[in-house]
Amino acid sequence: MTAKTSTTEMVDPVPGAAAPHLPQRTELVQLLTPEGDRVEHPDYSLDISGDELRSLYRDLALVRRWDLEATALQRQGELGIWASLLGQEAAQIGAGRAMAESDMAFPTYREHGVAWTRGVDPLHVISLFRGVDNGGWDPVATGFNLYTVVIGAQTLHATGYAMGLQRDGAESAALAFLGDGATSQGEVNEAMIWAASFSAPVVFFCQNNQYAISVPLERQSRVPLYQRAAGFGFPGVRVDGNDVLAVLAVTKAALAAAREGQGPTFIEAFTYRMGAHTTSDDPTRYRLASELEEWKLRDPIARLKAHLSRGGVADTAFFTGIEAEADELAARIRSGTLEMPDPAPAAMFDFVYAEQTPQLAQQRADFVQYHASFEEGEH
Amino acid sequence: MTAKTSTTEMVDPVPGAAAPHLPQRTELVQLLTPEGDRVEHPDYSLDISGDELRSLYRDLALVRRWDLEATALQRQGELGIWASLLGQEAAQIGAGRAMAESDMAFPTYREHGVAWTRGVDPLHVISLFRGVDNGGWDPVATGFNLYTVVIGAQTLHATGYAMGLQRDGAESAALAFLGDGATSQGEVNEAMIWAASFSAPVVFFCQNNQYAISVPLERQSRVPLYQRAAGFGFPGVRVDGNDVLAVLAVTKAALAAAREGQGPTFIEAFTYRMGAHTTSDDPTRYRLASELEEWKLRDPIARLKAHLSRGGVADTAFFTGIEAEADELAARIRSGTLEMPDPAPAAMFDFVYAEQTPQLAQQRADFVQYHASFEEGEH
Amino acid sequence: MATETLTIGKALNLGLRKAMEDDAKVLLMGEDIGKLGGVFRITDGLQKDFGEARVVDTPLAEAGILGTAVGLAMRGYRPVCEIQFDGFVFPAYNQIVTQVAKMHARSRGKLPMPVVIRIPFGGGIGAVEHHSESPEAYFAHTAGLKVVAVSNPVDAYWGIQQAIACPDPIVFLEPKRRYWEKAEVDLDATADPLFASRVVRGGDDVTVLAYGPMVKTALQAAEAAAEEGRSLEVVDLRTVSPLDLEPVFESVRRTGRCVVVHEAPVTLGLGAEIAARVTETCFHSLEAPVLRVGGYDTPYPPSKLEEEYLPDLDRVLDAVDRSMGF
Amino acid sequence: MATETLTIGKALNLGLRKAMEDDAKVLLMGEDIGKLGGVFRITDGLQKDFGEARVVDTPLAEAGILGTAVGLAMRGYRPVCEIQFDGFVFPAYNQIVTQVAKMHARSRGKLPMPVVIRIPFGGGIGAVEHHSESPEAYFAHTAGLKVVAVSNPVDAYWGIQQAIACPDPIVFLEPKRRYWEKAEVDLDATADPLFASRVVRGGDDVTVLAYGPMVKTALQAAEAAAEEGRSLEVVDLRTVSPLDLEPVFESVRRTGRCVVVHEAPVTLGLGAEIAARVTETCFHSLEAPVLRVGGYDTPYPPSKLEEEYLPDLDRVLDAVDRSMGF
Ligand SMILES: Cc1ncc(C[n+]2csc(CCOP(=O)(O)OP(=O)(O)O)c2C)c(N)n1
Ligand SMILES: Cc1ncc(C[n+]2csc(CCOP(=O)(O)OP(=O)(O)O)c2C)c(N)n1
Ligand SMILES: [Mg+2]
Ligand SMILES: [Mg+2]
Repeated sequence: MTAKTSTTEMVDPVPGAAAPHLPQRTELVQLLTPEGDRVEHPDYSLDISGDELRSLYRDLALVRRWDLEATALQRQGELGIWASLLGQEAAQIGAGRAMAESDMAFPTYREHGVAWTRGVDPLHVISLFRGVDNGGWDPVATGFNLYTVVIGAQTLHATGYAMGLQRDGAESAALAFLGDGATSQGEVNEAMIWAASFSAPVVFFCQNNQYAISVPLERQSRVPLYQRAAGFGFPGVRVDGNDVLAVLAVTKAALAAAREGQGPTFIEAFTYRMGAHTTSDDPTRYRLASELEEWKLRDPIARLKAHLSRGGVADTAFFTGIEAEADELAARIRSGTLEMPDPAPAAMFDFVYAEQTPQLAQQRADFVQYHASFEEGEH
Repeated sequence: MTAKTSTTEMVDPVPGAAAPHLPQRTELVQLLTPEGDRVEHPDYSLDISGDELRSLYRDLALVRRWDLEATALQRQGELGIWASLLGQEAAQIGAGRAMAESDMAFPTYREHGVAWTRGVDPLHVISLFRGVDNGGWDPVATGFNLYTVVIGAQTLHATGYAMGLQRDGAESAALAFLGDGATSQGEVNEAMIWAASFSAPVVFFCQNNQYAISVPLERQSRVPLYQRAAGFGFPGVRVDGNDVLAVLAVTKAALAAAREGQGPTFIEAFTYRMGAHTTSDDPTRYRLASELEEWKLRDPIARLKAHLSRGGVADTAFFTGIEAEADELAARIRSGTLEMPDPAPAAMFDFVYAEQTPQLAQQRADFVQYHASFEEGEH
Repeated sequence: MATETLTIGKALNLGLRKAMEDDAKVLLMGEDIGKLGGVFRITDGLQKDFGEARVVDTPLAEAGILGTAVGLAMRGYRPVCEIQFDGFVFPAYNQIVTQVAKMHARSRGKLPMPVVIRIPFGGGIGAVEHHSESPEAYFAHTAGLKVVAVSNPVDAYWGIQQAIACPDPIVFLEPKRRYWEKAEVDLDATADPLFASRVVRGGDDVTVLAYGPMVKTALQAAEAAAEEGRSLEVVDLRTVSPLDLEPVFESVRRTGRCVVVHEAPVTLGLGAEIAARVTETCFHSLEAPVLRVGGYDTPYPPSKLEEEYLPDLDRVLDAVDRSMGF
Repeated sequence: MATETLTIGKALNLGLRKAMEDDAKVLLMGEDIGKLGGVFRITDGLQKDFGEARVVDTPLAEAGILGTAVGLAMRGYRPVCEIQFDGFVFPAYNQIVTQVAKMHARSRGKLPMPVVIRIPFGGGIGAVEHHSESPEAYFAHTAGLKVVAVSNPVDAYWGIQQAIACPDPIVFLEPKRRYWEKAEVDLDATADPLFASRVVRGGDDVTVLAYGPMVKTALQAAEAAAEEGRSLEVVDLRTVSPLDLEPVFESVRRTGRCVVVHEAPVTLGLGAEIAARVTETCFHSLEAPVLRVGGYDTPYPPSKLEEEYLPDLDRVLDAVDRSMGF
């Protein structure tokens, strides 16, 4: 039964062994230090106005508030679950703001920040986590695909969409979001293979938040993730994911290259999931509090705030204004959630097919009648 | 329905676009030139006796003869199909001979040469293609897994087996075979990710024979395949697959590294499928005859023969002896095939489970009775 | 009237060509479908005429084929994906079941998935493992998919065009061992609806249901039965999801007996669903339980045994006998 | 006598621990099963006690989990794979259907596959998409696999150990919404055989069949029916492949009526197979067709609708009424 067994003594395998034959130096693109100082990068420049800087800050602050409110709503039993973006605001706002209107985003389940930049109503996103809808918004009108819960599946959709753009001669690109854990899925690797093979205008934007639920990055890769791309024949770059300016610059460059026919890029946004994986998760079981404390020093919002304040780009009034706007947003999200109507029961039969089948129409009719029978007190 | 459509003009996408940011220089490990001259390589030395050289030649010549005989048998209707290894003998014999007895090979459906080095009876391999068996030999006794027809699936098996070796503290390795086309399968990429993550003692041996049926390599990758490995964090090397000595040396080194706990290696054996994909295929539909002519000049057997003759390692008597042995083998394969008994019909029920289910036992009994009824002339 | 004698294979080829001419958004994807024209030559000549952007030789990755098809469909394309053999559809299973099938519902109609998944299916061609499977039940159990199984050149020619025109994802099963069967196809005729079963031979004693490759087998059985004075009504289901069972109910109410034939393993094969529904609807008309003739609950055997494994005329007649004996 | 009150979750945890103690070749693989103890904490504490070599936190890749499990099994290990949620088993489908299920047959017994695939399955927990599926029919239609669905802590404790000890690959379905249901488990008792159904409540009017989470629902229905003077016999199928229907046949011969309940969509769900077989075997005893209560043929709905989607006491009673009305 066992082929060529020798000893059966147990030895713990050595995961993540060093790979000394590979260059271990990793270059992190940064335009803003954790202290909020602006630095230059030879490959990525960014010319940005005060207005734009303030508007970036506004996005960061508002999505964080949305996120906190949603977490609170979940704790109060109003949502089934919530996947918090806490700590990843800069990665998401930077990426989202880099997109042109005609580009299309393919998110996972955590890209609330990108949703925000695409004009998706937070309540539409919340409807998914409240269990009101399996989708929630109009992916076509917003250029923001529905959330994809099956890890990695959306990267192939993005690649196919990009192949469509290519065939249309459209000067647009697809932006596929994925997590560090997702890089281990076969489908994600296939997406990169396809993107390379067809030189498709797709950018893979990986938020390496260091964990796939409880599993640290080392289990998925023993070399930095951005290096994966070279193996498939296209560029990979690692950007400081807590630096909204660097993310913006790098993503803009990659999308522009894609639109110009230069094919895919893989962006690894190096960041940290400051909260739990979702509200169902308990991170104390698998990571030390000290780790979080370290990352708090790199908080993406504090960083931009320091930059704005120090450079005189924004004053207290501005920040107070944003605070007030955030309060309003939170209130709207709260009331909107509480008032959100439940879906009509028979709705579950309605969009299974574009052309309803007689069989399902019959099931629907029986269902409606069965329900009516309760109201008539038949049961 | 269409998100942000612009023009719908059709433009042919540009597959395999150049990736100028990547090093394009590829180093091909070679120890024997196409003309049969021995050359040195800084990283791979090989100390080899005349006996060993002759025995390598014998393997090459005999598997080619086996292969030709099988193709003939298929043409005569004795086999359902045959997947020829023509042109890939050196890659397979070199890899197979590099293995230690306690190593385990995980072939595709074309590794007849490796089977040969593992002592698998050619008739057992032929039984699969004749439709007598879905397996055919004892994978445990031979250290040669059954053929895997589903592209790439075996690479994960090899990786898992290697994880087992690791847990057993066994000083052995797994050798996973795959084709160039297979590198696009998600499962194959997962296998590499797992192998890296667990530092598993597995070597991926990819015979890049330039085609996946009709699809040329460029569709699977726009950079040399061996570079894929670096993206996963382990070494990749390209070896001249028509040079049995180089393949032997490179595979030996990789297996030794794996056994010593240094983790996986990816070997790209650069070779050519000189025949059709299988006997069902018609390569004239997708490739030029001139291509084949070019590769004939790099014939792996002619190359070793030239080396042996020129160096005085083998004389005419030796080659005549091998010819005679090949004739004998061919005759044995032919008669063995023709005499091969059909499987017993009820056998299909017997190994579905290790513990037969009452339901299937009943189906088997009904089947036997139904068949008996014909013999009794009931129908 | 343009009537041609076509094999199923050629009818599919012409149907694909027609669909591509009619709608520039139709594109074909698959392994070896370009220069080679597919291993069964169903796409022969199409890349030459429609170019590499519309007849796409893909990397060797089935999840990739279906996953990118989803994205292309989102962009307004109508991808027709060829899976080379039935046994190789499983790497794409995740995309098919969790994405292709559910996208329309998930988006409440915003993202239709007019994706056709062509699969040569079934056994009888003397192949090695994984080349002879009948996976239809896996798809028919999946809400959001429609599953078609053609049996003849006429349905092949029209069916593939109808499937491509349909806004829903369709698993389109082609009876590979019948690819070379011929019939007259009237290229100008009006097609029968895709999702409708068809009585292909009238009879009074037993209703025999089949689809795909087994329709021919059922008809042969009916022929043989007739010689013994037994009259079988044969229904070609044509589509196995949704099932169009009204004509079957009507038939069974007359005959009181029903036999379902397919190559897939009996357990949880289509025969199970049909038996359950026919029994529920025709309970008081049934003289015998619905009987099923199918593959055994074993992996597909090596080809030397496939004739034993696959339902044939005799096994259908045996079931008919048993039905009559109840 | 060591009797403990255990939840299903805890019973599984103890059963896994016992199996690992008994056989050093047993190892657990899955996403987040180590430090976290799995998202449902079923493997809680096991990595701490058995080490990382035996409780393996894997990369995020289900095909990888099952594919490497095949290799480990070839090396003499008994891998127990956790799939985090039912909806995430599909990336592993190719390995399960073409490799795990077929390896023993392919090798004619040389390569047994003692692989257990643990899947928390079914709905009712208010989750988002893909976390509430019931994929058992996909596996039960696949020759070479066995499929178990436990319903209570006793079967959970013994069943997981029996599954691990079994030389065949087993899809082991855990009723996730019942993980917290409690019962007394006698840790010293002798276990009932794994592949046997069990009459869990005697009755005379209608035979009701269920497995996994629906056993409780069926028992509740029987309770309610009893108040109205109707006597339901409830059978817990326990294993859905192979089906152990002898006790069911015996029961239906007495009651003449049968209702099957499961969460999976009705079309081609287990109810179809059971209806076909019960009808074939008990044809002359049936007073009514076998009726099926299951999920609708739609994708699993958003959780606000799941109570409408899932069979409940009322829908079971409705089917019982309809059966009695025939
Ligand atoms: C195919 C699949 N397997 C498992 C899961 C369960 N799951 C949900 S999120 C997650 C971790 C994802 O990690 P990562 O890709 O790093 O993204 P992050 O959550 O950190 O943003 C897992 C395992 C899933 N959704 N899909
Ligand atoms: C999953 C899967 N998809 C498709 C096939 C059909 N098929 C058999 S061989 C082959 C090409 C394989 O090419 P490559 O990996 O380069 O190996 P080679 O045949 O050249 O040795 C294909 C597509 C298969 N066997 N498995
Ligand atoms: Mg992560
Ligand atoms: Mg090849």
